[in-house]
Amino acid sequence: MKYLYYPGCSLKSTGRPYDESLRAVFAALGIELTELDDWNCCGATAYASIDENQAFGLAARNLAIAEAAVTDGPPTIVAPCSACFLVLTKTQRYFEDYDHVRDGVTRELAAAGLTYRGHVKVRHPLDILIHDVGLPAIAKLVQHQMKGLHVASYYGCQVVRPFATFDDPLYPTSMDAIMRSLGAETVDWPLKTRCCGGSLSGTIKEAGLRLNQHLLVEALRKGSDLVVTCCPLCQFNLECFQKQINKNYDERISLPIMYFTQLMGLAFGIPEKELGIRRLFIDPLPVIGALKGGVPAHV
Amino acid sequence: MDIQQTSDSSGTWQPKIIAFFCNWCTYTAADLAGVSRMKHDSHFRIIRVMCSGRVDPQFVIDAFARGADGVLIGGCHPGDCHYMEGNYKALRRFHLLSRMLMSMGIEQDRFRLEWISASEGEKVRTVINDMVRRIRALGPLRLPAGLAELDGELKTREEEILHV
Amino acid sequence: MIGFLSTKHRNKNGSPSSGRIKKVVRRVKYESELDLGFGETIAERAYGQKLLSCIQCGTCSATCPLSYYMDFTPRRVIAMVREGFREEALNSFTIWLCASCYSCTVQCPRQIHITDVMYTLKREAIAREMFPRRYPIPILARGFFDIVHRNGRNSEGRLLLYLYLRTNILKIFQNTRLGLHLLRRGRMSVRQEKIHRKEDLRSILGAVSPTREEPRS
Amino acid sequence: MSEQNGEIRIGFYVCHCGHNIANIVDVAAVARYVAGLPHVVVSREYKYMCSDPGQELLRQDIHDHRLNRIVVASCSPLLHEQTFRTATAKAGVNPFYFQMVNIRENVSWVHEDPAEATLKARDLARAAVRRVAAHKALQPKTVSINPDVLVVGGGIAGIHAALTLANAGKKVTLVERAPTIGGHMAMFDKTFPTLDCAACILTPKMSAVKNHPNITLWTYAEVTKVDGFVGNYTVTVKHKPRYVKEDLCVGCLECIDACVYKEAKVPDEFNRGLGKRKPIYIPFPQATPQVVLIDPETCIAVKSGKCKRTCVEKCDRLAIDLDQKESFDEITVGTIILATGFKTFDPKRVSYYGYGRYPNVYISLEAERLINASGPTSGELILRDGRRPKTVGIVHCVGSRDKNTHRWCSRTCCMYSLKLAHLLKEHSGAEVYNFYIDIRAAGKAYEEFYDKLLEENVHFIRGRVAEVTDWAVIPEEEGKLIIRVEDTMIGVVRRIPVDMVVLAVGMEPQSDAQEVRRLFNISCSTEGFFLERHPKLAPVDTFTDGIFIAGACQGPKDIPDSVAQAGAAAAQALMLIDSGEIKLEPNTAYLTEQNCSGCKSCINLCPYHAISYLDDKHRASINEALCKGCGTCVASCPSGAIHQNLFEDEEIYSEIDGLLAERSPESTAV
Repeated sequence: MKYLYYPGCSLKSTGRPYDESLRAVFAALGIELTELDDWNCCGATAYASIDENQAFGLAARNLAIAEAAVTDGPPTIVAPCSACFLVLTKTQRYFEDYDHVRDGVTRELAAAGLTYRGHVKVRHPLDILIHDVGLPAIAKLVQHQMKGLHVASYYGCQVVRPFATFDDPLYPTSMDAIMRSLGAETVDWPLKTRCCGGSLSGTIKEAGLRLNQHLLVEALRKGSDLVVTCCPLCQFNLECFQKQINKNYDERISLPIMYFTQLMGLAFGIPEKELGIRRLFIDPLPVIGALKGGVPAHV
Repeated sequence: MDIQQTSDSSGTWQPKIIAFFCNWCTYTAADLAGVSRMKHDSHFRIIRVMCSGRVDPQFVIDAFARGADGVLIGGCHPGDCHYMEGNYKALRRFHLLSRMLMSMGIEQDRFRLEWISASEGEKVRTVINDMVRRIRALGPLRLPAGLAELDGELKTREEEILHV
Repeated sequence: MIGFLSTKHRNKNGSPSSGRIKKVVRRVKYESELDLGFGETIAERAYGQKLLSCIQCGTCSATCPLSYYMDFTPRRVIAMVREGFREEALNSFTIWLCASCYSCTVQCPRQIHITDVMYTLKREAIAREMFPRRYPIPILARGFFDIVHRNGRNSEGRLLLYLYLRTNILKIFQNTRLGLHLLRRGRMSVRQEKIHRKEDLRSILGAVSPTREEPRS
Repeated sequence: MSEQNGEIRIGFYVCHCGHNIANIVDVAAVARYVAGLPHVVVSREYKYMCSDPGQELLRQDIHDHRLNRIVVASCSPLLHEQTFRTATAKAGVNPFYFQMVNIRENVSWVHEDPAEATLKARDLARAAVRRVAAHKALQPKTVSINPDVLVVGGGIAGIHAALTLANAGKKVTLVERAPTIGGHMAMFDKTFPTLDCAACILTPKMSAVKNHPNITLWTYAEVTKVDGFVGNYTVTVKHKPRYVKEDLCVGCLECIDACVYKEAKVPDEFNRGLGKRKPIYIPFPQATPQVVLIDPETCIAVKSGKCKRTCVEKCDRLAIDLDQKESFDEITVGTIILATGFKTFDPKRVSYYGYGRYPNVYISLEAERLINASGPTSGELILRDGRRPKTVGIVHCVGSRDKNTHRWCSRTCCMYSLKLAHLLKEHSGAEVYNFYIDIRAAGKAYEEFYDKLLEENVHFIRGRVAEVTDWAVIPEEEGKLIIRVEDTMIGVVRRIPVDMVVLAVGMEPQSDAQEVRRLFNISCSTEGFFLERHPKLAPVDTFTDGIFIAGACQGPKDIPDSVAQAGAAAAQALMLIDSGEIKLEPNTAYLTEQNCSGCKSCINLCPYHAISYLDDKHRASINEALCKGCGTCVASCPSGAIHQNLFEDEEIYSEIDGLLAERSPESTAV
């Protein structure tokens, strides 16, 4: 299996562990990722608030590059960051659905000597893992069963809404399924797609922190040992503001928040360095079981 | 034919499309479109037949020969034919006939077969609008060197078409 | 506004905190004060012609994780837009609180692209400069816009710096510890990410015709 | 008086239809234009052609101007062709010398530019004038009507239709797929707005069906094949094996006690899985017929043969037959009434209401069973987790008025939700919340019932529920189901903790509606409900003569409406039966023998085997009685030997010709 890989800005900074673990896990599964040449920012949510046409143009440049890069069959971009996944999918979708978007984008690209014909498929790693790789293949690679580990899968919003077709927009299950195939027990909690507030934690702290407090408290209330997520911003919000949440709302939360690919990596027996475990604020290894030579103690 | 009679009040050329609609599905759908006041382009004329299977290839050719810019056949969806399988016969004839028409230089967009069920008033609107749009783009039908040749063509192909 | 938000949150039931003296304001609305075409315009710009088919069921408000903090629930904003209450709609910070989680969009029984409506309103408000000075969200958006516009890629470190300088300088100190943690773990750098072929970008963004974006008056 | 000396004298009439046509089409111009066409003797416009004066005008002209052809340009022939044909015939002209032009549905209602519309109206009129000139006098073919009737579906609609017909002295066969009749109504506890118990009013009708001398009741049976045409249908019915001889079983139920299963283990269908039954069971106490049946999926004897067969020993009437196989019956009927009912929306499709994930989320039908005295808890309101609810939330419009699921309003949910609110409060004293978008209480004594509920202090919160979760934010919410909704009247979002959630699920078409539709050769509306011939004027007719629809298979309906429709359908059937015969369109195919080359290409084309090949004469022959008039053979005859009445090649050619013929310069000036 070969795919184009669009890491996006976050995976180059706050989301680095995601980038590292994803590459490691996909490699282990024999999936070849080629980073998209000279990709640019997808525009995220903020850009569209200023100038939507530019936002589409910005995102479309990546699609155009992808289309040019692949000659055999329809090019597929793997976009792990929720915001990137959403924006690229949205651009692709609106390019198909609305003439004025198509015309605008085509004109803008032409100015840079680029063309886009609308053939690119934008997909999320979860989609790839469930539908292309398949759970059996994943289970086969598991060396360390995550037995007795209670995992809450947190999807956040933009992966499953509104364009994703690979899972339910309000009660998705794909990540849970993957976690179970690692031997872990999944926590059925109602907030798995409830928004973490995105950039609000930086702008309107009160609102942003509350949302994350709710998520963390409910995850704990449902007996989670740790939370896995598939979005850099969610991971950042949930993990990095725990101190402030504890301070502001008199909580005593210390819940490891890691990328689902990191836990997969650990289960596959990939050395934690390659998975960016040490880059996390809250070390998940204690709850997983102190890793001795990569083997959880309680296994 | 002088431009006058195929043009609208503003004098610009307007296509003429003949539509053979089956009584049970497509004609009813057209009625539904009416009852639902679904406005659409006016440059088509409906001829009601009991079943799309009744549409004789000669009707189509005659329509083109007499100045139609397009011909549309509307029938029930496969499996829904009021007469069980008339629409399948229509389909088979359609394939042969459209091949022949194309070989005579009549563009594919000018001859169309659509399955429109009694409940699909909206589809009547979209199909009509789309067909008119395409034919406007094509412009008036220029028959290959007049009717005589067409009739000749017809004679020679008749057998093959009618024996379906 | 943020201040108001927090007071609003402090009493659980979400009703405006007591003791504040309300000044008397005229409640009646004259049609002549409204922008009657506003609904159609926004609907058209937001791909959601269906905006006009809103049945005011409130699903959007109830599913919105942030409606707790909004001055008007999304449903009411839609009603305002529909009826041409332009000033009220654009002045509400509801539109700024929208974090684009799309819950409303996927649950709306009329399939209205509510998130797109909010984007459109944000753009409308920015174009009309209709947001309070130092209000962080539009500033963040602008900052992000500028950085990406210039370099093709975002750099979260720079962005936060930019944000705090323009909103509340003190936040920098509040957040330095967090920043340091990130730096130490190699999860943030002050180095600006750039793309190679920036000229591409410039021509792309230059080629945009602003036709659909200028404010109606 | 018509066809004397072959001279063709056409009368043309264009109808204003009030403003419906005249507002867009310049009717005067059309009349003026047609007046100038060959053979046209009279050309008039008139306000309402279908009115008595309109028809009188027609009669008068035929008389005064010796007209022998009539063209009326008005609405769709599907609506008024018959009206004008009759008028024409009354005036002594063969009704098939009439041609109708549809300038309402096909012109004025769908086009906006008056000039274009008028142009089109003229083209169509000109085509009709040319066509009618080519018409021939025809005699409608009449077929006799078999007085027996088939009713499909044993819900309240089917029951009522069957009884109506039977009481009128007709022989009725009622076929029901389930092992008992009664349908959904049998599951209800009480009915709105009168609150009389469903069983009390239904069971008498059920036993009436069972005991009626004119009704043959076939339950646990399905129609598998339908042949023939109006007045003469041949229907094949499959009897599914109950493994019990229906004629011998008296419903003593001793076999059930005798079953080797001491405990009932199988979730029982009638109680929506809230109760349990044994492999041998009777759906519910008042089931009709009072006959037990065995579920092959769970009966050891049927599955493996390894069973003590205590039930068989127990039955001294030897009614139990574990080797029973499915059997078939073939009946002939003249008319068919379809009352196949509806299906409730599956709320698993809207994940955010937690149905199937939270045990205390119920659908309305389950709630009905919970409070029903003969239900699994004998009327005690005990939840799946054993608790008794102190607060109940009823969520309206689940799977209704939602473009993501079903766009339509299911019409019954508001009222049954009010009813359930009342009953739940009555049974448990619980606080009851209704979450609604709009309350639709349009019906006799419905609004009054709504008032009653308001006075009973049931909460009504206007807002569509966004989600049901067990997510507790404050201690008071622990262990509850939290309903998140905007109270749109107050304009705030509320979180309301409840013990029980009832989802007012909407009504959707039966999952096999499409197959049934094909089986009986009728149409479905976009939503998938059976399509009526006309939404207002023929609500229980279908496009297939002799087949009628009643009840919720045609669209969401409550009991009163279903019963009313069932009565109407029965009346329509009676109308056909008592008239003894029906006139059919004489649009059959016929053969000019001398032209037939005997190529046989038509023989296999006819789906009704109406064409046969005469070996002695080396040519085909058409049986007009069997011909249904599709015209497929006509279009396929290489030697043009086959023709179709009403749709002769000549007639259609002149229509094409007329549509495309040049217009004189005069006419183009609109």
